[in-house]
Amino acid sequence: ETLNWARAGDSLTLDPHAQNEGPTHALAHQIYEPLLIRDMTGQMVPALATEWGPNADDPNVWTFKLREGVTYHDGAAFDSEDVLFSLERAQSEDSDMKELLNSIKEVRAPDASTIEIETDGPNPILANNLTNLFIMDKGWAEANDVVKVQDFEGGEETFASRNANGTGPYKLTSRAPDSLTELEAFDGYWGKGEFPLEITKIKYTPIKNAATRVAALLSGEVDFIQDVPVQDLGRVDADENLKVIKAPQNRVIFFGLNLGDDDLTTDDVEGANPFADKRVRQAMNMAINREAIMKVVMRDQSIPAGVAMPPFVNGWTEALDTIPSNDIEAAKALVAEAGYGDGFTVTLHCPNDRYINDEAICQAAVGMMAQIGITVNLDAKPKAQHFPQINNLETDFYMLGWGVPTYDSEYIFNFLVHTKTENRGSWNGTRYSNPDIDAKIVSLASETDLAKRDATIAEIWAAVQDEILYLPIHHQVLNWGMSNKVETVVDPEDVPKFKYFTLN
Amino acid sequence: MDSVKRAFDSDLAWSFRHSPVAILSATVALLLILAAVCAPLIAPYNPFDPASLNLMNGFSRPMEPNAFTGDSFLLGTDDQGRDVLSTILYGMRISLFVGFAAVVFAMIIGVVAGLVAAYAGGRVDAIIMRIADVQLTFPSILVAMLIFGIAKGFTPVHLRDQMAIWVLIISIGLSDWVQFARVVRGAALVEKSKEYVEAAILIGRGPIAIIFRHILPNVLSPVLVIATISLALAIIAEATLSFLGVGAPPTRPSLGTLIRIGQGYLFSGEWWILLFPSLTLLLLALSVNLLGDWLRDALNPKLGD
Amino acid sequence: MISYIVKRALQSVLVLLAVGFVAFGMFRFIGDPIDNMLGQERTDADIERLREILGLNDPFLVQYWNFLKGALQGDMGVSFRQGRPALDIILDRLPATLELAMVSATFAMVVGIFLGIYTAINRKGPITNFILTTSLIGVSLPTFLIGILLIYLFAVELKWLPSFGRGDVVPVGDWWTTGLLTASGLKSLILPAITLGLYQMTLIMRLVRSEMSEVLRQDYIRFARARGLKERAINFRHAVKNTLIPVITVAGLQIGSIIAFSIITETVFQWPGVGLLFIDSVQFVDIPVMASYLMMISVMFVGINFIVDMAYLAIDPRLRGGKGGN
Amino acid sequence: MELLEINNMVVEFPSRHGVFTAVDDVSLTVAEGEIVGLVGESGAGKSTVGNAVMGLLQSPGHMPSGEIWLHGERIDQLSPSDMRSIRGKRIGMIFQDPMTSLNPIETIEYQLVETIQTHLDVGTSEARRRAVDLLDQVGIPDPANRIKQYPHQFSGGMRQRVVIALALCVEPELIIADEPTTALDVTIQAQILELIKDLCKSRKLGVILVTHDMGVIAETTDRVAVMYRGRLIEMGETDQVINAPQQPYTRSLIAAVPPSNKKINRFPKVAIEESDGNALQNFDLKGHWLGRGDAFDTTVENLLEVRDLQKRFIVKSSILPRNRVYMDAIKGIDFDVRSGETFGLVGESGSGKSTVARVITGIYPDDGGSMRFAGHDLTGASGKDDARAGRQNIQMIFQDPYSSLNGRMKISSIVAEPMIVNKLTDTAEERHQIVTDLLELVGLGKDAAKKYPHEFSGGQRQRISIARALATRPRFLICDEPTSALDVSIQAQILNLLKDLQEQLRLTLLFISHDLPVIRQMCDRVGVMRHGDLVEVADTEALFEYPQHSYTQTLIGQMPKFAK
Ligand SMILES: Nc1ncnc2c1ncn2[C@@H]1O[C@H](COP(=O)(O)OP(=O)(O)OP(=O)(O)O)[C@@H](O)[C@H]1O
Ligand SMILES: Nc1ncnc2c1ncn2[C@@H]1O[C@H](COP(=O)(O)OP(=O)(O)OP(=O)(O)O)[C@@H](O)[C@H]1O
Ligand SMILES: [Mg+2]
Ligand SMILES: [Mg+2]
Ligand code: NI
Repeated sequence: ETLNWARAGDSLTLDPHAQNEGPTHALAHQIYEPLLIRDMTGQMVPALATEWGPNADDPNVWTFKLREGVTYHDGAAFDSEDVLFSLERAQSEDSDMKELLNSIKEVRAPDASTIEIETDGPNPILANNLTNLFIMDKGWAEANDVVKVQDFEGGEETFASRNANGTGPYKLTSRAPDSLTELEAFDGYWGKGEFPLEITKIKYTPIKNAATRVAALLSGEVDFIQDVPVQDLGRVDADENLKVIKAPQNRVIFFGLNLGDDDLTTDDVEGANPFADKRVRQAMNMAINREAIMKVVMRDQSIPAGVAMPPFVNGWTEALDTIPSNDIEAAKALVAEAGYGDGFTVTLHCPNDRYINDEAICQAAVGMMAQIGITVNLDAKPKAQHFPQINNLETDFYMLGWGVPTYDSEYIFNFLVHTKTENRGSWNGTRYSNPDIDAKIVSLASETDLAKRDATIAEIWAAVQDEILYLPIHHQVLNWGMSNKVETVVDPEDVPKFKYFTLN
Repeated sequence: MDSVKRAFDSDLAWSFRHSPVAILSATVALLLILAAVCAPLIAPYNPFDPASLNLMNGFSRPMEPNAFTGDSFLLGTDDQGRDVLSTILYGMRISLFVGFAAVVFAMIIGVVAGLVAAYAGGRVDAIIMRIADVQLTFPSILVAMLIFGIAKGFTPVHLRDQMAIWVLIISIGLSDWVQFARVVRGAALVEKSKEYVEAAILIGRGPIAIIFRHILPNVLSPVLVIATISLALAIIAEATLSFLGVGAPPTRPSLGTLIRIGQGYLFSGEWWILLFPSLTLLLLALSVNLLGDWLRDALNPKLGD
Repeated sequence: MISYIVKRALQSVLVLLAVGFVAFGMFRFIGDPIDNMLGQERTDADIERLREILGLNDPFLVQYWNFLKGALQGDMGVSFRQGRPALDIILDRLPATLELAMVSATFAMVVGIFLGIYTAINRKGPITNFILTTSLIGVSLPTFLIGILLIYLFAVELKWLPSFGRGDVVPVGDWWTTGLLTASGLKSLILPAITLGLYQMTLIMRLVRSEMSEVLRQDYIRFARARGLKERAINFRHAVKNTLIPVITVAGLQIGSIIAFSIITETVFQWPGVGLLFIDSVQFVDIPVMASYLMMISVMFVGINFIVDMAYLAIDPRLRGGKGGN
Repeated sequence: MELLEINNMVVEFPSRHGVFTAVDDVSLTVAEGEIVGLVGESGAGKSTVGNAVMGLLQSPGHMPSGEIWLHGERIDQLSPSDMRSIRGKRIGMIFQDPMTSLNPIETIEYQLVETIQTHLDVGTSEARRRAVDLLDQVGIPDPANRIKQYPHQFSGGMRQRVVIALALCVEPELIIADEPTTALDVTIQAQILELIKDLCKSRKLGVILVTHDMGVIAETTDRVAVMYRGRLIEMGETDQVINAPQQPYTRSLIAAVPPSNKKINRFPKVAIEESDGNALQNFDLKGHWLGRGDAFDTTVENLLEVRDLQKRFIVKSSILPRNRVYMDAIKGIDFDVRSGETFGLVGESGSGKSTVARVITGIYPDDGGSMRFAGHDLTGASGKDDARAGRQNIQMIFQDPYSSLNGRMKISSIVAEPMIVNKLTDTAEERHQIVTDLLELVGLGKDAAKKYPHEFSGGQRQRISIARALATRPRFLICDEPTSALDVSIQAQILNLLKDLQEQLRLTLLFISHDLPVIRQMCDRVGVMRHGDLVEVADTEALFEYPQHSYTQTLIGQMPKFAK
């Protein structure tokens, strides 16, 4: 059975370590396999490793038992040499995956089916970092001169960037970048019998334009698309041959506020920063009508959020995620109390091609802020212009979305809460800086007592929520549109793994 | 008074009075322009005032009460709960201004450049036409981003919104002038070799008068064709550029932006968001083009039939 | 002639230099590629390091100079997005665009000229009015909308034609792939070609009509009639040829922009051509691809305009040689 | 059965200012082998009759009533496609204005071959051979090479001959020849008329010959029709009409023909009793703006000195200079034009007369030699400014009036333009008045001011062009065939005006014409050109009485005689 698959973008390269990016990994997941993998529900399950965990005697060393009897598409056998090779390769200079592995000190292969990874301190979430780390055949790499990772920025094209030889359920039969990639079920796959594997052929076409993608699904030219625009879900669902399935995505959307600077550049208040006043932030948080955004802008395809953390993440609680009441009068009172009863003006920076209905959400927010006297000028731009502004601290009020591939709060803190320094806080555009919190965040990395670690996480979240560091909007919902003959659940990371798909 | 009478008596006015199509399309165009100018007076709502919007009014069907709020809108509302009718009226202000100004700007630069290039020839021609080649290489998106980026450096924050409009006009105009310039140059090269130009030189006409009084009227037909046909394009271009973040903010949608928003609802059943603004643009483009057709014929004495 | 061509070639070099100069001055305003390249896990240090490697911290004149140096050795840089040599990517994509452009330009020219002549000869009348009015719909609505409407009608509802892509392509020679030789390739061409050509068709039609109406009133057309020439010869040879200068000027420009900036059509139809590549590059701020692309485009426009200028001379003998044959 | 029969033809041109009836109830017949002359006042409707017969009236003109029969078949109501099969094949027409009748962007050869092949079933090479033959028959030198050229590379007379060749090439039954020889010198004119006469005899061809030249009428036609203000006022055997005209207009027309055998001071004026008072008025130059300008200084004896003037055209261009083929249009000529005199230039069609004019005015750059005008060097050798300053006082009436008028300007603007440019008037009212006067002077009437050039007849356009030249108040006026399309009465009016101006203001004239009687009346001295050379320069009377050069002798000998 052939499955025609379309999504917005194409994989950028077939070299599994050259890019750390959604569509690239999505294709790689069909061809290559990591040691362990998240199944379609987000559960971590064995792939090329069957067992893993830190050694009881030394928390700095993790041991992985490898699966036996696995072969590559070209028939070569899989063993620990390959894992050793792949991990080293992924740590090399040109690899885009090396950040995920920077806690690793040494990798050892005591025998053909065992791997030991030593980290430079206890790393409780090491396994989380390996779910997208694909294993290549050392022999194949050497034979084809692709031991080195493709130097992406240097513009190298290598054998590995155009060809693939993995242990995965599908092997590559042809590829024209940005237009068509064809895959075929791999006869020698170890998981035969274990997984449905009902799809025998995959034709993958990127279709950038959402309307065209939907049209292609409606016309039956493709069987499976990702990223269905929310307004078209009804139309797709109504089609008797098609259906839509959805699941919460591992991504939360929120606004950031510059609360640290003495004065804002985009406002009309001289010499003071209205956002520095917690009452203003509180008022703004209350002014946002998340219900309305969900109903009208998102057409029920979102989950209103009270915290800047997707529900999958370790540290999430229902209490944190309760949404603030939408009380305009109270909000107005707070603003007046803060001394801005006559209102003020500020600019909201917003992407218009990054998140689902990002611009519309911002527009809605403009109206809501207007109701409590804050005049917001909306500056909506493509992502390539929007995100650098956050990075360069050029914006006072901005939209940001955050996904957490490690499913752990530390990841959020590191990037969004920690003071902006060389290696941490790179996405923290709030100018918030609290040495206590920073210290707590740093401590998380080496805390092996998970209970203690969770407690620290909760403490940090309490502080973040109390400060109203971010104004959360909602958690995105993923939608997959597909022909009725396809049966699957939605992967929270938006990576379909076709070996799990069944057909009616 | 006298000049009014003379104007009324002119061939152009006469031909206008005798062309039903011209009268009809002029009326339509004028009504649209008037409606845009008077938008604050005639629009039932002010869609550009965010405080007056209620998001829950979003996607109201035309003339049906909204499921949440019970409000009813003549032409329905868009995704933000803006009254489509009022948004069209307000949006036309931006679209018409940007569209007309950009086309006129492009036309003036293009026609002057083309005429000068053709008439002067030689090095002047080469320079102008090579500048045109450079210009052709850059689509309006890039030009707009460049101008916007540069202009941003010079304008204070509170003037940015006003500036955005001018950036749009200049960028669209700049990417359109070459078409005028090259067409005018081509036509003028032919005209220039004709005897009436030689006659005008002998009379003592200077180059400027020859270019504008003699050659220009004779190359005006293609200019009018391109200008009228470009108007709708410029209005749409404005929407594209605004989407790229160089134009009017999305909270103040122009006609083009409204159409762009509406396009998203093509499959989903909210047809009114797309249909009404598109019809308005169509009507505008149609009337301007028909008016252009009439003007072209009226300016051509030989077609007096 | 030869000296003219040499002069033109030298001028083109200047054009190229100017294009590069403007382009590199412009890129900084388009956005920052680093974010796209590094993804969410990057730290400020990573950003700095990559900027340094890519030379993005250099003043634009230095970047421009480095690009020129590379370009002189045939190295147009490497795509930030795809990690392949920019030139290779462009050349890969070019056949798709050229085929689409050729088909739609042919459509626009043939139909445009024909309808232009028809409406010029029959200046009044219901059919003429119908053509003139409906063709305006094509230019009053955004290309995007027209494309989607066509897809909806012919792909979704009628299921006659594919909604996206190029269909099956077969390789011709070393780097060219063509969709013109397969049934699905030809079917795939129809909708994008119409969408792309609609505007040019209307423009050409209106131009031909306006110029023709004038030419048809010239004495030499009356004299041609007096000589008893066939109506076809009068309209299609004598009259059309005399309207050709503005028409080929516009046609040249339009073909150029069809090839260069068929962004929207290619996006709507997921046509794997350079237009799609260009918009991806702009969104990704893929400077090397944009730079080489703009260079290529300027060479193309210089070439097209040169051909158009030559065509002037071929069409109109009065333009050959200076005044009085000097 | 008559070949052509026109019954009660009416042609109207409606406009916003009312309906203009250009042809009013005209009936006319042409028999096989007969040449019918059509004469009359300029603007009388002669060309319109021809156009109406062809079904080629310029819109908005139409024929509200009347019938046209060709060989017993009514043709004025034929469908366009049936009419097409008659045009060219059965009725040929020679348009009055040869300059604009040829497609400017196709070669002469293409246009001839196409026409031949449309009507005759011959191969391309055969058609080419015939085309060359035809050009040879109409007297174009070196036809095999020149056929490859484009219309703008031909002289006025040569173009006229191409138009004739095009009309003759398919051997129609009827030819409407509208002023076919206006731009031809007498030798070639004789040759062409001979050709037409031959065809009439040998092939029973019927001809309508529209002309203003009474000499041609007398020598060529069998019958003559006289038109005046859209009406056919007189018709009869040629001899009878010429010798015993019935109508006052005809009488005055014949009286106005300038004598070719002696020089008289002024052209005889037409004196017709006009009921509507629209006759050419006597004009008092002294009190008028035209006569008021400062008389030109007379200190220089030779206003224009031309020495060894050369002009060559590229016939075949090539990348390598040595492969280029040139045609020497002026082969180094010398002449002077004295202050206040009229210098005539006559010669074979295509001999370079217009080229001389164009080089002097700077429209064409010269290729050697020198030109001095009132102390200025016109070749530009001593600076472009000097040449420009010199040319300020040179004006020219173009051989082809229609192309020299901007079709998008009204006559009022065209005539007023020189006054505006040179700031010759103080107020707009004055300018307006002068425009009206000038138009009256050339016999157009003030209604003309509101119209555009295409609404006029050939002769009327020529007069507009003259009015414009006069509006510059020139000091030196080059007239290139200024009256070629004018009937004798208006010709007399205009030439007299020029003479008056000359007396009043010492206007200097360079007068190019093929019309020898006119030359004799107008000019003080005459130069004769042939093949780019000035073969003879002499005082007018001396030249006419004692021509020296053999070519001059032939020329004078062939002058059509019009004996009353
Ligand atoms: N297209 C037109 N529109 C309006 N009036 C016209 C048009 N063509 C000719 N006329 C008028 O019709 C009258 C007759 O013109 P026609 O060309 O037949 O004159 P003609 O006898 O040939 O004169 P000529 O000897 O000067 O050529 C003129 O008064 C002219 O102004
Ligand atoms: N632009 C040109 N290019 C090439 N040859 C030309 C050009 N203009 C004129 N000639 C040629 O130069 C010669 C002289 O032409 P010119 O017009 O001066 O003749 P003319 O004496 O005025 O003749 P006519 O009495 O027929 O008007 C002709 O053979 C003509 O073909
Ligand atoms: Mg006439
Ligand atoms: Mg001449
Ligand atoms: Ni004559």
